[in-house]
Amino acid sequence: MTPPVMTSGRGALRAVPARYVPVLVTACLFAAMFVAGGVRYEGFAGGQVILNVFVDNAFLLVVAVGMTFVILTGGIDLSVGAVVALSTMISASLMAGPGWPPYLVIPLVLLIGSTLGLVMGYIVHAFDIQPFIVTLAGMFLARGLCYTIGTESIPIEDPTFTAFAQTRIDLFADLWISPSVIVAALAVLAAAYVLHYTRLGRTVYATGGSEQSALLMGLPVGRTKIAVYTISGFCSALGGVLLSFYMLSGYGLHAVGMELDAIAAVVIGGTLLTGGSGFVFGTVLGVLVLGLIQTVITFEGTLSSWWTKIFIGLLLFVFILLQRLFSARRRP
Amino acid sequence: MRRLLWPLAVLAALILLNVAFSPGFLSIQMREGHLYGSLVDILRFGAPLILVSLGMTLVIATGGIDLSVGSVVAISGALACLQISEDASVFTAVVLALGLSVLLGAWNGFLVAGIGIQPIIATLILMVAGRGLAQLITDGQIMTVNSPAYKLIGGGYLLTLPFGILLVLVVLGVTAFLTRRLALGMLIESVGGNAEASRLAGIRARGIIVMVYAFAALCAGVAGLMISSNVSSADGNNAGLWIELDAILAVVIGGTSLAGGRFSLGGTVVGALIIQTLTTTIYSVGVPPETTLLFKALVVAAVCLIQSPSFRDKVFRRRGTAAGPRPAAEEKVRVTA
Amino acid sequence: GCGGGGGGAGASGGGDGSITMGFSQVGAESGWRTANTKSVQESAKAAGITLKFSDAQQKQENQIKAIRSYIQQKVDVIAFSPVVESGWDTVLKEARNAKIPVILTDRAVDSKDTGLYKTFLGSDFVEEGRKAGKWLLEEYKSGTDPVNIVELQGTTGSAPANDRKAGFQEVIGGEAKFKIIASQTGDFTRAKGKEVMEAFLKAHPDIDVLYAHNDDMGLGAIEAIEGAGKVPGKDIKIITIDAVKDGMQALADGKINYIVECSPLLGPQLMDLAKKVVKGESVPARVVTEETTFTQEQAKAALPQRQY
Amino acid sequence: MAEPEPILRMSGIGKQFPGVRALDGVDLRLLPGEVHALMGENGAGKSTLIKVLTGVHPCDEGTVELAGREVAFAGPLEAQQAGISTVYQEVNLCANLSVAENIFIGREPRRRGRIDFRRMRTRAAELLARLELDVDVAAPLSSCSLAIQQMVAIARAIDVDARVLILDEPTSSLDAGEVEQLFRVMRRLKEEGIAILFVSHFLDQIYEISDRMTILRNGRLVGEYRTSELSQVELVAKMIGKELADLERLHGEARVFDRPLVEARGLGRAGAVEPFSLTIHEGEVVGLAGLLGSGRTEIARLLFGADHATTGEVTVGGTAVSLRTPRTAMAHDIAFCSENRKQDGLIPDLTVRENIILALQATRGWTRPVPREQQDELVGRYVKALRISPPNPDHLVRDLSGGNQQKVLLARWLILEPKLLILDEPTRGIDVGAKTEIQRLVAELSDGGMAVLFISAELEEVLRLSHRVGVLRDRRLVADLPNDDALTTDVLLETIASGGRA
Ligand SMILES: Nc1ncnc2c1ncn2[C@@H]1O[C@H](COP(=O)(O)OP(=O)(O)OP(=O)(O)O)[C@@H](O)[C@H]1O
Ligand SMILES: Nc1ncnc2c1ncn2[C@@H]1O[C@H](COP(=O)(O)OP(=O)(O)OP(=O)(O)O)[C@@H](O)[C@H]1O
Ligand SMILES: [Mg+2]
Ligand SMILES: [Mg+2]
Repeated sequence: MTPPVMTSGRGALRAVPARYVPVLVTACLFAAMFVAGGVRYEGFAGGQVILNVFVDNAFLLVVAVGMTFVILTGGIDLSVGAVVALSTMISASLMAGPGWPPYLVIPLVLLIGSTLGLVMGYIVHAFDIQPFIVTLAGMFLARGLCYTIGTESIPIEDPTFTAFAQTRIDLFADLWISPSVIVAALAVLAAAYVLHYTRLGRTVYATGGSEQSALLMGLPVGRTKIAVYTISGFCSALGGVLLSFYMLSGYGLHAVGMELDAIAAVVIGGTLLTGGSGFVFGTVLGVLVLGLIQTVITFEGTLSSWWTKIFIGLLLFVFILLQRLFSARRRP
Repeated sequence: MRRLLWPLAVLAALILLNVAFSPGFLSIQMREGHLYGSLVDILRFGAPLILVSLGMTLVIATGGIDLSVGSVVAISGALACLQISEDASVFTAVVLALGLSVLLGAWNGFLVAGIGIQPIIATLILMVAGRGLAQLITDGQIMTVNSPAYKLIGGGYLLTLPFGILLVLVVLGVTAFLTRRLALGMLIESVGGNAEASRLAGIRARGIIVMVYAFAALCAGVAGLMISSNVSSADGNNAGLWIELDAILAVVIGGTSLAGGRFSLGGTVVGALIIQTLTTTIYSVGVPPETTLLFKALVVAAVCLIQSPSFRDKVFRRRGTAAGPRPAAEEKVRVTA
Repeated sequence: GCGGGGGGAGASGGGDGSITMGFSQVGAESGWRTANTKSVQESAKAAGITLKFSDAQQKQENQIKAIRSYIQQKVDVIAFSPVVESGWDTVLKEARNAKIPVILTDRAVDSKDTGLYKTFLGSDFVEEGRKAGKWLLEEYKSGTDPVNIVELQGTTGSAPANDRKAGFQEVIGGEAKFKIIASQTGDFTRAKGKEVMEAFLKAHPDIDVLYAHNDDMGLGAIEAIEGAGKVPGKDIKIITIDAVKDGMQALADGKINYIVECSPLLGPQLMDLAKKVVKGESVPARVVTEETTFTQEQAKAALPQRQY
Repeated sequence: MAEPEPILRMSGIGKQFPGVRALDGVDLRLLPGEVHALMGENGAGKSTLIKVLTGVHPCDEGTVELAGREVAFAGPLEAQQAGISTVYQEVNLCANLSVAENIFIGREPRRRGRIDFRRMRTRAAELLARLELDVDVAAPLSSCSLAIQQMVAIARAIDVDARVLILDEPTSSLDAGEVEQLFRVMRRLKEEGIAILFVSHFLDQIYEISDRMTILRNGRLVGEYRTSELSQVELVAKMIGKELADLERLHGEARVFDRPLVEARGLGRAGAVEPFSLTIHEGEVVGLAGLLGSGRTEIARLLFGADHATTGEVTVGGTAVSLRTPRTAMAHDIAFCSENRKQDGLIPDLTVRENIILALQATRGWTRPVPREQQDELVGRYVKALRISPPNPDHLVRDLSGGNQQKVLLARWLILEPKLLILDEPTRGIDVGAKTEIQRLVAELSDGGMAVLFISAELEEVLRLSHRVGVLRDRRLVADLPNDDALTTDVLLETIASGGRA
């Protein structure tokens, strides 16, 4: 089943500009993986499996979109997982304790996330400190704040919130998605628009291409750097809100290690960690690939805990290897 | 040395904080023929982190990153314990474990340099799969061994000093020799500083990168032996968990840029010691677990701010460069007037 | 509308009588957990139940994904050990809508709607903490001197850590002579347990009792105590929870004073319940695993039969 | 004489870098509608002055007045907003963006907040056409040769509504035709009343375009002069503080070259250069001439194994070799000094010493470090011979001036003493004094038996040094001419224009 997809993919590759090749290859490989899964597992090839990947990863997608901005400038944001957790924690505690309504809580959470991002971005820019440490400190801070709010998991019982969380948007033929998917899709579209059609977006690419050149070209590099961390903070908070919909609880240990998933998704999607090259659409594919790998694992269903990990590693390896081989083939 | 000034100051400040809370902190006694005290503990427990960070420093200097060190720590410990529990000699166990570590590192290096996969993803593969491998080796259990010879590596003493510290000194010495005495360091910095220019200068970047990842894994392997020998058991799931993050942090605190290029071994050692001292401080000062992370955030923020020249300018010399152009402008008025 | 793919070898249950169970495990974070997994897998095989197993690597979102995938795969019954108590309503409702019964193992969920799951099989972490505290009360009932206790907690925020701390506190909190002079997380691991204990020993020269939230941390701490020249079990009394084999050995050797058992061998009970649930028989809403406590003498007797 | 009020006045400018006093009491006046040359040796402080002016470096002492108002810019952005448009030394563009974007980023044409890419591309193409450049503006900048990148940077700067235009060595890799285009544009801007500050080490260009000049030496002001009132000889004397020896004949007696060293037969690379054949003999200097983008660099890279050839073969000393990597070429004693020192040459974080011995160390492998005494000796010799300043081998290369960086790169390859030395624009950005020094060195080396492939945009230089000149056009080697008295720059230009068929 796999080979025809590959060949047709490679044939088409000749026509596209070089910078789209990695994303295209990723897309083809993703399709191939899905088909392979469909052949191997009963019930896999249904459309709902793909939709579930979206439903189950909407929050990761939003977070990864924010991370894409940061990585495109050549930075990195390790705080996202912790900010997600903090957002769930704040939402849950405000709704459970003082009983705030969601329409107050959600904007507040988004504001807090953005502010955290803004502060980190400012420190990165103003004091010229490596983003790795700054955002690591941010990660400690956000997680620490979670634990000071509480170490227990707090359930969310607000009726509006729960109702929204449990809404299903029925598509045709038994297929459905959650509202979170729509939110995530909007975030992706907005990000793609900003990155490709606004000055901010283009400056993000320029900064990632060469920060020094961008500076000498008279671009607002500092403002851009602050902006991307703010965007990432906002996306993390939004991801946190979506995660609260998903989990209906706030908990300090939510989203542990999510920063790594987000970074992995971005990089698998073909974005260079050194900055300046990549697409949001690639990130979407990256998230889907991670999600699909997980789905394959559950469908496999017989793997012990350690084989699960080894198998994830193997799938990732095969995927990256093929991606690399097919993308590289163009350049002699 | 000047680059180390501020990290050393932070280290000193942390130690002073400890002294304020427990006055006996600095005291070192002889107990049962070996040194005993909090400072010794910091070195002893910090030893694995220092080792992993040393390897990480070189990887980062080539412009890469190695996320898999934590898994290699687990694998190495697990394999050694498995061997020992199957009645192999400690020597065989150690050699096998380190051999496997080097192999895994070379695999990382091959993915990065040979196939051209971005380092973070290339090593992520082993980070995920390696944990599984370690658990596969231990069968998901905590494998306890009872071998005094093995115990020496991480928990024993030699010439009154913890063996781990001696091991660190040896590895540090070897690394310093390879990089600073021989030309390896310069070539690594060159590859990390400008890969294309290095290629055109005739440097065999591939070989160097594979070697560096293998070395990082070897360091991680030794650290894995230390960690598992210290508690006489191998824990496939938890050994070395998140140590890659601490190691990267140590490297960065030590003044090496994640973008590659110049690296500082001394800085890394100080960085690792800061992290370990911080951990010990949290225990001995009695920071409650819920606020541990806030405390860590505070210290990390302080470390990075104080290391930043522009922050120091802005805060310590209010009238200095902070208002940079302005005082100069006042002067200008006088000149032109 | 799904299942359109080609004829693969899937073990979908249903009419043919064999039962397919989807089991979502928390992870493999400890020896206890691995023993738990083994028990489930082995008893499934013994009971002729097809087991779909997935490991969530300690993440709730992974468990939700796994359960959703089981619904997708139309298993006959879903069992899982929740990572945390909250946040299961949505996915459990989906399971109920798909008419798949759910069994909780090891740990409850805090949903108000108890109809979301059929039964809960597992131990009570708070009770474990209480048992540990009660032994301590008994042990020191005669003296009036203050008793200095240090506590090695599990992973910050994790359910067993929270509950074992709370249960212990509840019991000893009534007596003024018991003082917890230091409490720190040891992440449930030996290495951390040892490291934290070393620091405790330096900062507090007068520790009487160590309470560790699991055996592994206790075992690490024993090494630290020995390294400091003290005798574990005598100079410092040690209470731990779990009763894994290494812990029992240390208990039998006199290095630990008391262990509260937390049995991972839920498999056989789980399979019985699953069969009943699938047949539609009624089951009790709460099944407590049979757990005991061990003193040093009991440990010596029990050690030879210990399976994990 | 009624001079207009200066639009820009810098007075008493001082700048201290750690260990280096880069500027000390420098004054500069720019009048509207003039082209003002900023002159000085490598490391005199020209670029630093420009960077201080535009706020890249904070200013330690002195004042800057723009149109009578005192200013202190915090960065290039502010300077640009105040009407100062700058092309900095080295190409400072983003290689990952398209040519059009590099020209317009920061001030893209927009429609309802959305960047109008189509209009941007048309305008970019127009702008480049005005510089007589025909490139695909949608292509990424990384696919353009260095000279074209330089032109793009110029296009970016002259499109701005500016009162002051600063060009720091914009012509270092441009050939005569392109320079002429640039000058035409500069004259037009000048007539519009724009003040232009121009830096170049080509004295002919200075005399052609500039009205007045300011001369710096070692960070100090030497003086301000009218170009018409200062002869070239005087200028050089003021710049380097001594008279310059004349260089007409560089090589010794005429020689016959009969021992082929490197022979390329049908060597080519699809999409870069068409198959060519070229023989380089021992002791021979072969020059390559051609317009920008004609494929000279590509030939050099193929001969060094920096790129893979798709056709043809190479023999070295009579035996066929496969030059797959630079490493294999170096094993055959071929060295290549690339034109783009920033991207393909220097390691900015390393010191002068380390950069110089890098290639030597690479040939020895990491296990055999170059002994310290040998390092000191080699580095010391070339620091002195090429007059690298500051003459401190432990200075970071990133902190050197552009011309000095170029010298470091050159030194790296000279110490290898290869059999074939490929020099791609080796004198880019190097001052007159050092340039003659380098030319003499090349001549000496070739007299000593070393073969040299010499590429330069400056045809005079090619003619002065080469025994033979290969001419390229549209990525094809169209002629291979012996350098006799009949060969002049005009003949060369004609050959280029006619494609060798004349
Ligand atoms: N960032 C820096 N740090 C330290 N020293 C510097 C820095 N930038 C420039 N210098 C020093 O300042 C002096 C002047 O350099 P500058 O780049 O201005 O020279 P230049 O006149 O432009 O020379 P060139 O013709 O070679 O471009 C040099 O000695 C250089 O080493
Ligand atoms: N890395 C590259 N990738 C793709 N095309 C390139 C690359 N480098 C150069 N080219 C193309 O090859 C052609 C030849 O360029 P080359 O650099 O050899 O020109 P040149 O004769 O050295 O001229 P100059 O250096 O003066 O611009 C150019 O038109 C350029 O567009
Ligand atoms: Mg300059
Ligand atoms: Mg060229």
